[in-house]
Order: sequence, then C-alpha cells, then structure tokens
Amino acid sequence: MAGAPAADPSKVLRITFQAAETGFDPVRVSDYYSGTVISGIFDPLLTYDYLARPAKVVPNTAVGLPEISDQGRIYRIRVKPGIHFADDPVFKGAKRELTAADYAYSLRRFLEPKNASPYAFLFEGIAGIETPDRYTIVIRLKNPDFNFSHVLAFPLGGAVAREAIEHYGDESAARPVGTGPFRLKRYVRSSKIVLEANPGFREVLRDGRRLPLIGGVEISVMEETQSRWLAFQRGETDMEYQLSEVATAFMTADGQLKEEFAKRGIRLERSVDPEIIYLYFNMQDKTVGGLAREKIALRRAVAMAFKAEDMIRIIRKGQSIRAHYPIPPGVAGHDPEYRSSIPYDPRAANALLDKFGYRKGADGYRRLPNGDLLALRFSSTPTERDRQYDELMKRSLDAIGIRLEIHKDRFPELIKLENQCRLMMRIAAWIADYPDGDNFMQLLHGPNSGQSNNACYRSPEYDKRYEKSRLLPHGPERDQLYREMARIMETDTAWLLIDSRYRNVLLQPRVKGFKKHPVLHAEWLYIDLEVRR
Amino acid sequence: MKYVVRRLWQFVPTLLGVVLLVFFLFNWVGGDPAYILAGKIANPELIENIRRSLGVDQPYWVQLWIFVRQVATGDFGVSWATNERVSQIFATRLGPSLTVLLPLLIISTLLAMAAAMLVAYWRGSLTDRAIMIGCTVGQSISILVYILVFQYVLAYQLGWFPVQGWGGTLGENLLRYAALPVLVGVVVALAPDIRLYRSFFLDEINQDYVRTARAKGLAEGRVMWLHVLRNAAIPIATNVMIQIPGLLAGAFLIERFFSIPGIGREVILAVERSDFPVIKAVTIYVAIATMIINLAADLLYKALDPRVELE
Amino acid sequence: MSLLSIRNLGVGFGQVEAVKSVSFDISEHSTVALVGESGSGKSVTALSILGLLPETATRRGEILYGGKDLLQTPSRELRALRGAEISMIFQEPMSSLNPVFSVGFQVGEALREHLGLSRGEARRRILELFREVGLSDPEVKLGRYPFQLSGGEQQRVMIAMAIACEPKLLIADEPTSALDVTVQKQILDLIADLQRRRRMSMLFITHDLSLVGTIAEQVIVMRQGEIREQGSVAEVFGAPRDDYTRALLACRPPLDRRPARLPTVESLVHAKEERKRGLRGDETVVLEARGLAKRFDRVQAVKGASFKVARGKTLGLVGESGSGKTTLGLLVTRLHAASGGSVLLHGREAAPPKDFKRAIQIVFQNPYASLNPRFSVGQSLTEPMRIHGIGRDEAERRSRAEELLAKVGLPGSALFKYPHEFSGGQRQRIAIARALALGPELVVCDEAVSALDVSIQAQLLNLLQDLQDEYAMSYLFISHDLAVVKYMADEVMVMKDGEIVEMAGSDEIYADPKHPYTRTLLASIPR
Amino acid sequence: MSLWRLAWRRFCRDRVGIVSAAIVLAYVLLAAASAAGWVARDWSNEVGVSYAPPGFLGRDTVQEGLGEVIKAQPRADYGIPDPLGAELADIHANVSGASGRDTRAKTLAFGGDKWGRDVVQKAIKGTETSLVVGLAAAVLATFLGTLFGAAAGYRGGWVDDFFNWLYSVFTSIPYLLLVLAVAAVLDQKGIVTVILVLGLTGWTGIFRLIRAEYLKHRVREYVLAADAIGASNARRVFVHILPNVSHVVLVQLSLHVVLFIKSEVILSFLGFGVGVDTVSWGSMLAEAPSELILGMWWQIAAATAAMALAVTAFSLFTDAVRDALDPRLA
Repeated sequence: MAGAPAADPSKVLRITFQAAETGFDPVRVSDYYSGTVISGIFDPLLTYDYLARPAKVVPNTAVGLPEISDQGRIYRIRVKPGIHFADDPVFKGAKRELTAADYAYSLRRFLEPKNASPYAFLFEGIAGIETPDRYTIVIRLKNPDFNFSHVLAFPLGGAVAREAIEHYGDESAARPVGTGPFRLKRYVRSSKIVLEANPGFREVLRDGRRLPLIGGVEISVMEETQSRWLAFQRGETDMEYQLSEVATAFMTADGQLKEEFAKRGIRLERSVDPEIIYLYFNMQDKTVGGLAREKIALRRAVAMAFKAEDMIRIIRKGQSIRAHYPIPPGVAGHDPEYRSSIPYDPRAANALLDKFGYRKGADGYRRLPNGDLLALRFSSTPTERDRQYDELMKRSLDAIGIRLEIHKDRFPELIKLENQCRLMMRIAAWIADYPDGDNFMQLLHGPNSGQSNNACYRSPEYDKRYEKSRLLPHGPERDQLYREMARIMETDTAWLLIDSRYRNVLLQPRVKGFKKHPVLHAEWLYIDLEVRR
Repeated sequence: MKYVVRRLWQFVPTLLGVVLLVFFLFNWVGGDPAYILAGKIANPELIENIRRSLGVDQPYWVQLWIFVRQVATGDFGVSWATNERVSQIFATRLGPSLTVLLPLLIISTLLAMAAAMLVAYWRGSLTDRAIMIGCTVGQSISILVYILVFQYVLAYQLGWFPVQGWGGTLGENLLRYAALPVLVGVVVALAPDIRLYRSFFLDEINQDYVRTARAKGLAEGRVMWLHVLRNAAIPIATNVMIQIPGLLAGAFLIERFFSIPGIGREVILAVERSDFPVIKAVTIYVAIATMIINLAADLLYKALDPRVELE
Repeated sequence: MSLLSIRNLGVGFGQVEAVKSVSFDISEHSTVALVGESGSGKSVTALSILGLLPETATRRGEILYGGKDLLQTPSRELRALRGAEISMIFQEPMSSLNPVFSVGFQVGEALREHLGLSRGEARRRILELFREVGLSDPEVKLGRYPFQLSGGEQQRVMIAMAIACEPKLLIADEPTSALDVTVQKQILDLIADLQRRRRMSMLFITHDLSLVGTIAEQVIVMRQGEIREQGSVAEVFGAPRDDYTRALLACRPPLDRRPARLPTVESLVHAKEERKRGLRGDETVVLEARGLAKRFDRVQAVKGASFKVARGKTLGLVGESGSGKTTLGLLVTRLHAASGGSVLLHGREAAPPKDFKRAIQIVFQNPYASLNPRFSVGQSLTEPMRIHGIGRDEAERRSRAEELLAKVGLPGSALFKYPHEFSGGQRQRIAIARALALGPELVVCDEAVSALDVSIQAQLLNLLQDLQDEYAMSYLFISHDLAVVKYMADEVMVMKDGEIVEMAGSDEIYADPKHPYTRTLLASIPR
Repeated sequence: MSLWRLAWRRFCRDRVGIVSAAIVLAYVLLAAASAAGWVARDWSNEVGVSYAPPGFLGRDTVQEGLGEVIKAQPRADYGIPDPLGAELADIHANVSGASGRDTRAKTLAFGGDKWGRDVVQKAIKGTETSLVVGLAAAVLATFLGTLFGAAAGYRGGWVDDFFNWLYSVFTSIPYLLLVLAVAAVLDQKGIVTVILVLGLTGWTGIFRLIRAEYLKHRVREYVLAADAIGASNARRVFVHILPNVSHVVLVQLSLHVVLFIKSEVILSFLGFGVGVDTVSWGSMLAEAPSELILGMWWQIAAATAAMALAVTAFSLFTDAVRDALDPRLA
C-alpha cells in the first residue's frame, strides 16, 4: 500500500567504518564517514538518481530542477511544501516545516568564517542568496557556472534548522536534526552510530513502497581489517566494502566472487571509485621542480621507473585500475580512450638520466648534472599502508640509481608543509566531491597552489585552457580542452597518475536492492533487508 | 587523613611537571591541527581563521597559561576534530575500558596468584621449572600475535565468541563482548604475573614466621593460604594497582581489534588527528588517575600491612 | 625417665654434614642446655626434632618421643605434636612473628588448632597466658601487631604461644640473643620460672655459656656437628674434661679480674699476669669532644656529649641498642656531620679534613658489611695509602699492606683474596689492618667484636691490645657487652637515650656504679 | 677469587642458563654477521613471486616483467609537443623492446613476502635491527636510570627531590602517550629514533631500583669505611658502590633488552618503527595482520619464531644471570 510507512524496525542494517567519524554538523566535517551519516540524516535540495549511470542530478526536496538564468549566474529553486524536520526537543513539540530560509541559512553557514568549513571552497562562487517567498530560494553566482547543480546536490548541503544549531552549539556535531530518512538514535563517538528510520520522513516512493524500507542502520567503527573481514564472514555485519587488502580471500583473479561465498548467497558489487591516486612532484622544489629540461627529464625518469603495476598488483592486491587521465571513470569529462604518454620503462629512464648528465657516483647513486648529491625526498605518514608506498618508491628509484630519503610525519603536518609547497614528492588521492571533471582539473590550476594544487604547478598553457573550460558546460568542446591540459601536465610531468581503486561491496544474502552509486555516500534509503530469522 | 591531604598537595608539582612536559611535547614540537581541520582545499585565510579559533596563533606562554587554566578548572574545552566536549569523551570512554580491564585484572591476578603459589611451593621441582620456562616462552610472544591468532581461531573458526563488537548494556558487554578481549588480556598478563608473584612468594616462604607457623602445628594449607599469602598479597596488590593506569591507555591494541570504545583507542585516534585538547585532557586525566591510584595503593598497603606508617 | 631420646642423629645439606651422629636424652621436667658457637649444629639439631628442616636436608638416626621415631612419623601426626606437645621459641622474635596478623590472633591460632577452643574461650585463655608471661595490659596487647611491641614483649608473646597448649617439651633456640642485656635477663628468668612451674622439659640452646648456669641442669657442648662433652652443669663447669669446653669457659673476659691476655681456644695459655687500667691524669689528650649533638629529623640521637680520649688509652662506651653510641662514634670520626658541638684533634678544631681522616680511623661491627665485597684485600688495604699518598709506588704500598697483614696475623697471600673467602674473625682483622694503614692516632671500635663467637672475640681483643701496646694508639671502644668493655677500657662512659649518664674509671664504675641505669645494666649480666 | 668469578662458576652450573646463553650468543653472532654483510646481505632481493608460499619441492620459476611498456603508447599528442621528445626518440631507437625481465621462484623454502623477498633472510636482517634496537635502547635507558638513580640515592636532598619529581612526572604520563609524544618530537624516522624513544622513556624503572640500592649502600659500613679513609664522593659512588649494585644494573639491562625488543613491535605497528631501507621483527609483524587472514602465515611465523626464541633465551639468560649474581649467595 502506497503511503503506509514501510520501515520495519526489525530490519537493521549493520555496517562498519574503517576510520572514526568526526561528527555530524555538515559544515564542520570533511571525512567520508561523517559525510555518509550526514547524507542519511539531512536532505539537500537536489540529489542523484539512484540507478541512472552516469550520475544524473534529480530534485530531492526541490519541486524540480533549478531554473538557470543569466547565462548560468542565477539558480532559482522551489522547495516542496509540507516537509518537516524530525521531532526534536528543540522544537518544543511543534512540527517544524522545512522552508527556503533553512536552505539559505544552511548554505550560508559554509561561508561563515567562524565555522571554518572545510568545504567552503565549493560555495565560494555564491554572490548572494534570496528567499522571495517561503518556498523559493534564489542563488546568485559571481561567475557563470553550469555545474552549480552538483553543488546543490552535494550531500553535505542538506538543510539544518537554525534553532537546533543555535541551541546545541558545540554539541551540534552529536545532535543532528534534519529532514532526512534517518535520525540519530544512539551515538558512541568513534565507536558506534545507530540510526533509526525517521517516522516523519516525507513520502518518497519506489516501486510503490514508501522509503526507507529498513528500520535503522547500526554502524560500528572497526579499524582493523582482520576484525571487519572476520565479522562479515561470521554474519555479524551485512555489508562490507573496506576489504581491498584481503580481496584475494573472496575474489578470483578476474574480479568474480569466489564460489564458496557465492554459494552462501553473498554478492559482490564492484565499481571503480571516482578518484585518482597520483604521485606529484613539487614544481617549486629546487631539486625536482621547475620547467628546465633536465628537471623535466629527472621527473620523467622517476615517472618511467615507478612500478605502478606493482602498486596495483601487490599493494592494491589487484583492486585498482591504472589511471591514465586526470578525470576518473564515472565523472563527467572522463576519456576512456586517453592513454598516458609516460610508459613504465626503467631502461629508457636510465638512458634519459644518462643523457641529461645525471651520472652515477662511486656509491652507485646518481649525482646532479653539476656533481652535487642527488637525493629525492618522499613524504608519507607513519602507517602500514604508507610504508608499502615507501617500499615501492625505494624499489622504483633503486632501479634508476637515485637515492631516496623517506620523510615521515603525521598527516596534518604533511598537509601543512604541502600547502607551503615544501614537500618534494608525495602520493596523494582525490575523490570526487561531485561528478564533474572540473573538480579534478582544478587540482593543477596555478592559483590553487598552496591549496588543492599540491604540486604547486603553474603552467600558463594549462591555466589558459583551464580558465576557458570553466565557462563551458560539459561537452565535446570542454573535453578537448581537458585532453590538451592532461597532455601538458604529462609533458611537464608534474604528476604521475597511478590508479583508481575498485570498490568491492560484499553483501550478505539478506541485503536487497543495493546498487553502488558513484557519488551518493549512503544507499540506505533504497535498500531492503530480509527480516532476520 | 592528614597524610592524604599532604599527598594531595604533593600532586601539584608533579602535575605541573606533567603539564610542562605535555605542553612541550604537543604544543611546541607537535603538529599543527589547523591543516587537518581545513579539509581538502585549504586557503591561507581559512587556516588563519582556524588557528585563531583554536588559539594556536597565540604566543607559547599564553597557550601555556590557557592550558594551566584548563587543568585547574578541569574544562579542556571541545575536541578540535569533533567539537565534542572533552570531558564527555573521557567519561564515555572510561566505562568500556573498565569493563574490560577490571575483569581482566581480577581474573589474571587470581589465577596468577594461585599458580604462583603452587610453583613457589614446589620450587625447584620439574613442574616449577616447566611452568617457569612455559611462562617465559609465553611472555616472549608479542601481544599482537596473541590477538590475531585468538580472534582468528576462537572467534572466527570456532565461533565461541563474537569476532568484535560492543553493546549497549553492561551485562551484554561483560558476558558477550568483553569475554574474548579479557581472555586475550589474561593470557598475555598471566605469564609475567606468575613469574613476578612466584618471586614474591619465594621471598615469604623463607621467612622465620613461616617456620613459627609450622612449629605451631598448623597445616601446610593454612600456612600457605593464610600466613604466606597475606604477606605476599602486599606487593601483589601494589603491583596490580600500579598496572591500572598503564592499562587504561595501553590496551589500545585489544580495543582496536575488538572494536571496544575505550580510552586507549581514543588516544591513538587523537594522536593521529592531532586533536590536542583530547590528548592533553587524557594525559592529564590519566596522570591524575595515576597519582590517585598510587595514593590508593599506598593506603591499601597500609591496610594490608600494619607495619606501614604513612608519613 | 627420658622424654625425648636422640640417637645417632645425623643431618646433612648436600655435601655438608651439619650434624654428625649426635645422641642425648632429655628427661622429664628438666632443662638441657645445648651450647656451641655458630655453625656447631645446635640449631639444626633442635629443628630436626620438630621436622622443621628444609626438605633438602638428609636425616639419619632416630629421635624417639613417646615411643615413636619422629624422623619416621608422617607429617600429619607430626603436626599434631608441634605446638601441642613440643613447642619452640626462636631467636628473632620480630621476624618469627607474622608481621601482618595481630599477636592475639597468632597465639589463638595454636589454641584453636590443637584444643579446638571457640573464639571467646581462646580469648580468655590468651589473656591468661599474656598475664602469665608478664605482658602488661594484656587486653590491649591482644590486638597489637608484632612491630608495635618491644623486642622483649615480642619474645614474651612467642613464649605465650609456645606454652599455650601446655607442651611437655619446650625448645628454646637462643631465645635471648637478639635482646638487650637488661631484657635478656628478664626473659631468661621468665623461661626458667615457667619451666619450673609448669614442670616442662626444656631444651635450651645458646652460644653463651654464662647463661647456662642459671637455667639448666644438664649441659651438652657441641662443636662442628659433634658433641664434645655432656653432663650435669656442675660437672661440666666445675671440671671440664674437654679442651674445647675449657677454652669456651675461659675465653669470656671475666668480670672479676683482668688477665693481660685472654686465653683463646687455640692457645690455652693461662696467663696469670694482670693488666693495669685507668688513667694517671697526665696523659696527652688526643681528641676532645665538646657538647657533641646529633639530630635526625625529630629524634635527638646524641644530646651534647663531652669527653676526652687520652693517648695510648682506651675509652669505653657502653649502652643498649638505640642509646646513640654508634652515632657518637660516627660523629667523632666525622662520618656524620654533627648538628652541635665540636671535635678537637690535638686541641685544634679546624684540622684539615684529610689530616683528620688520617688520624682517626674506625672499625665497624659487621665484618660482612664493612669490607667492599668487590675489592680484593690488597685493594682495600692499598686504597687508603693511595688516597693519602703514602708510599712511593704500588709495589711499596703492596709491601706495606703485607706488613699490615702480618701484624694482624694473616698471611701475605691474603692480598689477592676477596672478603668472602675469609671467616668473620679474619675479616675483622682485615678491617683493623685497613684502619692501621694510615697510622691513625685514634681508632673507633664500634662493636668491633660483638658479632664474633667468644673464642674469636678473645683473639681479636688480644690483637687490639697488642696493637695498642705497640703503636700507643687510643681506642674509643663501643660495645653493649659490659664484660668486654671492662676488660678493654681504661675509662668507661655509659650512654642512655643519647646522653652520657655516667663516666668513670673502669674499675671504679664496675665496683661502685653511681647512676641507677648503670646499676641495672650491671645487675643484668649473667654470672 | 672475585665475586665475578664466583658468579661465573655458579652460572656455569645452571644448565638452562648455559643453553640460553648459547642461544643468545648465537643471535648476537648472527646479528653481527648480518651487520658485517656475511649473511642476509641480499635480503631485499626479490627472489620469488609475490607471497611465494613455502615449499622445498621444485624450483619452478616464472618470468615477470613489463607487460605494459609497449602498450602504453598514447593515441595522439593533442597538439602538445613533448620537450623531451627528441631525446626519447633517440633512446627508443637504441634501447629496443622491453626493459628486461626477472626470473622469480614460484616457491621459496620458507616463503616470501609481498615483494617476493625471502622471509628467512628478512628475519635474519630483522634480528640485527631488533637486537641493535633492544640493546642500544637498554644501554641508554640503563645509563640514564643508573646515573639519575645514583645521583638521587647517594646525594639525597634537592637532587633526590628533583629526580623523584622527574620520575613521578614521567611515570604519571601513560607510557603509550609518552612514547607517541617522544616519537612525534623526534620526527626523523629510523633506528636511532626508535632507540631514543625507547631509551628516553624507559629509564624510570631502573632509576627507582638504583636509587633504592644507593640509599641502602650509602649507609653501609664499607662506604663509611671508604669515607673514613678519605675516599672522595665520586670515588665512593663509582668505585665503591657501583660495582656492588652492578648486578642490579646488569639484570635490569638484560630485562630491558627484552622489553624494548617487544616495544619495538608495538611502535612498528603504530607506524613509528624503523625505516623502509631496513627490516625488523616489528616491521615484519606489522605486515602480518592482513597476510594472516589471507592464509599467508609464513612471515608472521618466521618473525614470531625468531623473536620468541630470542626473547625466551634472553629472559632465561637473565634469570640465570640474576641467580648467579644474587648477592645473598655470595
């Protein structure tokens, strides 16, 4: 029967996080896990269609897609009337309706300095927000941007209630009040997050049934892979996607689920994450930076010697694909035909270094052309995963006779140095905030040096094309610019693109209707569970 | 009572030292948290903004003064990473930590005492030597290996315990989820404890009063379980007490593998995130706990040993 | 009729035979004294009666009690005897009582174990016992812990425990050796009294022959695990047949006379020659103390001591443990800084520390602790010379060290040995040699012979006397043993609670003690 | 005969002690040989396939190498010239084809790690590292503990107060936090850092014991006697007392070697271990968790076995040394 709430309290989805969340105030988080929970509790104006691929923006709490005017400078959206926030003591027993003003408040919060929101950059294009009536919101942008709908579909862009934020203050992180399908029931920081279906959730139908179908989600934070894998196998969890380290335990070489698991009804959903992992060189560094030809040769040689294949085969255990293009699959602008012009070829790399005067000294390691000592410094964090990067780096550089120094520091320290353009090399990752190529191509934009441009790369050729691409909607014209930009980056060798990881989602037989979405964090709204016996 | 007051006064210089050391280590030479809080794209204004709101842009002496004031008032503000009140973090973490630690300590102490008394009684015998060498071998294997193997074999393969987890009620936690962690902890603690306690018992067994008790015609059981045990219990109790603070923060491996929301795991998390308010608070709290437990150990010592005069 | 018969008892520990075929009887209602020096096997004999030896000990022979051989008796039956029919008192009451239980509990334990008394009955009985052994305030003492009682009270508790179940035989293993002289006498009287009143038999073990006469009827003298002589006290003391017994009797410095040399076991030269003691009054003063005082936290250990030491003479210092005499010795040698008063060397106060150190040396009580165990004897003897620049080179110092060893009666080969390879007496000789190395004018002897067996003690006292005669050194001779002090000293100071209560010539003070405390002390000496 | 020789004699009578001493010696020799490059010099050579399982039968090999080199040719240059184009064309003309292939064994006698390195070679190299870490850190901690303890116990007064204060500060902070903090301070990673972290935080236990010993010994008669003959304070502290507490120092040193070898494992697990150019038992065990669940037990087995034997032998050796040096037996 349509209309009747379908959420069954006995259907509780049990999942794990491999790292602790940081909290549930949308403007204050930047980690994937907190974002996942937030997207279950709060409602953005727009969202993505669950099943459409590539990802397609659809209205969420909005009545329809935004009306875009003034050549992409003005977005006008109407909020559906009759949507209410989940009951909370802060509303003093009254029903609290969601209005355009809530969205205006919520979006402005990202830009308030005191909130120091990590995602402020997404909203920096906003020139002003107006609410001409209770249900209409008008957003004016500083520059034309045809991709702004993606920002409005950003999962952290959900509406918060001003009363709740002001009332809970610092505690907002632990007391989220939203209009989404779930609400927080029990919360033990960095250990256990229990959500239950929001009984007052607006009517969203799928196949004639009212969503959500499950009665709740129980999330356990489990840092150790062994624990997560054993727990899943013992049926203690329903869904597990953070098992790439042990993927060979349940997958055959060609990416199929092993027979023994398939027989038990366990299913495997496999997709490539919209991310790129890359080795960058600091283009302002004295040793590896700069656009002088012998510096390009040095970087090129390192890139040619980098054992990307071992990275995929051994460190990733086969759970990633080689990245050739700065925009990963599943993101608008990705070119599956594009091939990197930098091959793995240590012998050629050696020859290249010889040609440019990087001669080997008595110790078997190369010197700079001027005879000075040459040592490359690779920065990483003190984790077991990064230790594997270190080892790979060492093996790669040993093959071309370049001395390696490992610089270890905690992540925040690395980021700090990186933003001051003081690291030499690091393996970095970028996952799509929204499925558009711009989100990736901006990583090499010169003015972003010291922020997201961690290579501190400044190429007039690149920047010229990037600025041009900003004014274009997704299409062949922009794609052509992107391809040229990718080539410019390659010939300068600011980055070596390494890989994009597979996401292998293991599902217990009782989980129904799951389909991995490239952008949406939490698919909980749409899935169903068989009632446990 | 006067003694307790005087000892409490002595906490002050120690605490001051702890404050200085912690401040030196974490504020001066530690990391800058603004960068991690700033997220994926950090522009300089945002960083400055965060630094200002955290107070890390202040001169060191101002920061130190703020820290001292925090210690004095017990209000460490909010976590930089999550904005949660720090005091609440500690409060919610203590329960699970203790739920594992107390049974662990009680069981391992009782077992180790019984075993140590037996081997001490049969000192020099083959049993004694075999158990001692067994303990030495058991002690030589890293706790990491114990956890990995126990979880794999007992929980996964045999299914005797849940692989991991933590529930909402004390009973559930104690009986269901804490069982395997406690078992691992007991196994790890047992070997060194037996060795240590055996030496305590041996010290007592050779005392004159044992001979007196035997000369009185008391049965061996009574001599050992009453006269010897009561004396050996003094160093044992002290040893158990002083282990507590270390375990509070040191059980992180167990907590991580078995998903227990304890203090140790929180500490590691805070260090990884450079979440200084949490690190500082946990350090200060545990330091205070250590001092209080040491004081309690001395009072216990006094209760157990009438000879001790507390001055 | 004999209560206990020991027949050919032999006890061994590994290779060592501690007791070699010992036989004797203890008849009913009588006291047998078992006398011997340390290592004679007397305590081992006593412990084997109750089966209290460690399991590693091997036992031969028979111990017959009530028709049973105790060595063959199963431990369960033996346990029923322990404390009930045969009980025991030990030397160190402090360590022999369990420190963490109240004394009432510990005495009650025996009562409950053997007599099955209830709590209340036991309590009443304990109170009786406490009164019987002369403990004041028995109700209060009942709840006290051993450390809260004095040594004498502790030993009274031990006695109460031992007699609680009305044993037929009481074994007293050196019950008074660890106590101060004044207390010693009281305990001895108590034991003797109890034995008579309760008509127990008693095996009284001691190293001190002087105690035997007052308490025992029979005496057995042991040496090196063998019985040298046994018989009635009158027989053995009156006409000792065995050389060793004779020596033992002679080695104690007698209180009534002062032979020039003490006889020793090895050289039984009964010198009739007497030694003169006392000061003429015109001797040079080597050292003078003026109002010396020492305070430790709250305790005033020494309260203003003033005295002079004359050249070539001995100043005796007696007092019980805790009287402050050792502290005074340390103040004189400046090993402790005085909190008041001064020490003058040759009338000068500010003697350079180095000269002071050279002039005043000290010999300590415990020969096991006063030599650095990691130093060879040669190192110990040459070190002071090296520090003070005596001798041109190592060879000269070594030859001087050899001379010193010869002076104290040790062979030159001793230079290369370590302290643990010597007996207590030999170590004390080495300590004396070390003190002599700097050619001191005054040697402080702090209980220098107290830890030694009487026969060794005599040798050491003779040695000290010979050295004084040869080098005209002065001694400050500190001891709790009045007989020894009387023998050695020209002048005697008596110390009590940090104060010098009396000071006089040695003959004078023994003949006519002025201070009541001195009188008590003298009265406690067993004769 | 000195006490040392007596202790040596007693030690020789202890059969467990002799056997464990022999094992410890063997480990030390192994570590020395490894440091000298006589064994396990090629530990980092990739001789087998990734995670080569243990097996003695057959020396099957596979060719592994560059599958991708030639395939990765770009489709077009999109109009962007390569500044190195000329040189690379030249190189490609001369260096033709693949960069070569390596021959790798499918199985290794005791198994291989993820890069195909022999785990036994790694365990041997790890022995060197772990022993160096354990010994050097223990020497540092013992040195600090002894120095502080001697100063505090002998000198008393404000020196004692100061070191007691330092002691209570260090022991009030949970060991784990202290280690992490010091590890964070010394941000240079490597063996020296690990040694410093462990040594600078591990002196407290030794300090307490040595201080107590000095308190006890400074009033002993032999020390007073040394004072009486005019020995200076320094002479009394180091020449007279130190040899007499050296048994405590030695036993503590030995105990701390074991403690630090085990601590290194935990440090490695937390990412504060030795650098990538070397290997320790801790770094091997830190790789273990993900391997074990995949059924690849050989690395954890090799590291655990090497470590368990060494630590057991060291502990039993310590016990034997303690018994042999026991002053009560002298």
